[in-house]
Amino acid sequence: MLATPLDVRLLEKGMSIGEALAAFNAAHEEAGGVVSFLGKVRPDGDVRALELTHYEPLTLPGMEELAANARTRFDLDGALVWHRIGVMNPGEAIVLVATAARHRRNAFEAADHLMDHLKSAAWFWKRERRDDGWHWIEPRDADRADLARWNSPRT
Amino acid sequence: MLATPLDVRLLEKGMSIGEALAAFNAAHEEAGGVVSFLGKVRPDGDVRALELTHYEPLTLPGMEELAANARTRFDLDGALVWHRIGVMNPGEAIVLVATAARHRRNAFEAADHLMDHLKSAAWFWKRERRDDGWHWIEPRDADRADLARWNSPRT
Amino acid sequence: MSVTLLFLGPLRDLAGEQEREVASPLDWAGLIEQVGPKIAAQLEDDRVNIACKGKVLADKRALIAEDGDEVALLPPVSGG
Amino acid sequence: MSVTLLFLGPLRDLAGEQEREVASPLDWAGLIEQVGPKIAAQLEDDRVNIACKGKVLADKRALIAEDGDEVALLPPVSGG
Repeated sequence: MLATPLDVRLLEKGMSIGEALAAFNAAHEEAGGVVSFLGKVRPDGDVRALELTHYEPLTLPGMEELAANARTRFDLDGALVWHRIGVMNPGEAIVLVATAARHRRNAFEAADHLMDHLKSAAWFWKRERRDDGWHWIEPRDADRADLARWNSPRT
Repeated sequence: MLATPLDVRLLEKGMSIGEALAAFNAAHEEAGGVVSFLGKVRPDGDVRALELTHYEPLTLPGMEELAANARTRFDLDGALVWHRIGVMNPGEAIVLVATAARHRRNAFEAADHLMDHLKSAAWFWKRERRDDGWHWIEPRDADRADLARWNSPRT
Repeated sequence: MSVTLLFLGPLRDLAGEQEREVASPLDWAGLIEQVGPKIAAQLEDDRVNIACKGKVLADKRALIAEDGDEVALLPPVSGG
Repeated sequence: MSVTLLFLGPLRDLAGEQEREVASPLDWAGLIEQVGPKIAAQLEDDRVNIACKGKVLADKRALIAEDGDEVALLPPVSGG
């Protein structure tokens, strides 16, 4: 069962994407538009695994605040924000975001906004295991630029 | 089973959203990002039903061309573009779009682009049944403005 | 020796029918004459397109439909 | 009479450990002294934050941790 209007979770194991989205959709039957984003570990060159660490007192509360802000800013009927922690293999889901709104533009922008913030402004640290060992990942410049978009005056 | 890389359909009956998205996700395991948009009939005031008509020789070929263009423009691994025709009730799905790409920005932009074009530049005609009978719907000015964004030089 | 005229979307309501057989060959002037003043006014709108044999005409005024052809009158669309 | 220092993300590798008990009370100067030059240099970076008792400090240089407090050193994040 999903919590409404906001369902925010840290997950230590894999998620069932189809079931989650079907449940989110059913929970927001009145919304005209539902957008989802699923981020997966890319089988990229020699990346064998990915690990996400978090900091208990900050990570989930930060995600909850992010979801609540997005709900207000984009006039959402609801949002789902799920993020994996621990070790994942290529092809596995890292993050699932879904947004429901009356109009499609709000749903699109809210999902985009949530992802930009989860990527560069939520309390996670990511490292990849390659053939030569573990490497910590920092946000790319593109990720920081994506995040900065939301601080400009809205057009 | 889904066709890859592009699965484009006109549907005369309802669709199972969760199953479709789970299948799309499984078909594009290597994509780093998967975005979906689901558009539903809004239970809006006295709207009792919605009917979408199409023109066989143009509608599906136009959707296929749209999907192929989006695949090239946004460097997609794949796309799903499903559109209902016929009579639908409030809460029922009208359109389901999903895009898979290496990077999330491409997946987001492609889904947004597909929806703007399905809304205002695909061969569909929509009418609503209200208490006082059927009313044809034209794209709103906002829909036309959304569509025009894609013709500007890319930034 | 006929052409099938198809009325799509709201034009169907204006026409009071979904399709009609008219004599071939049919050009733009003949079409305007066949459909009556209300639909003719719609056809003058740039947002209204015409397809012949399943292809949208780049210049609808260059219409030339022959025996057996289907001519579809396409008002502004609204999907999604 | 101790404070728990927590090293998050890449700082854990630099520290060679995940956490360490240090004497309380602990202020910014004491912290810099405790962690050694490599981590001290990281802490000077504006993108590195400090949380005390589960709250991120607006001004990390104003740190004052007392007995039983947890002080987390938070390098730049990367999620999603």
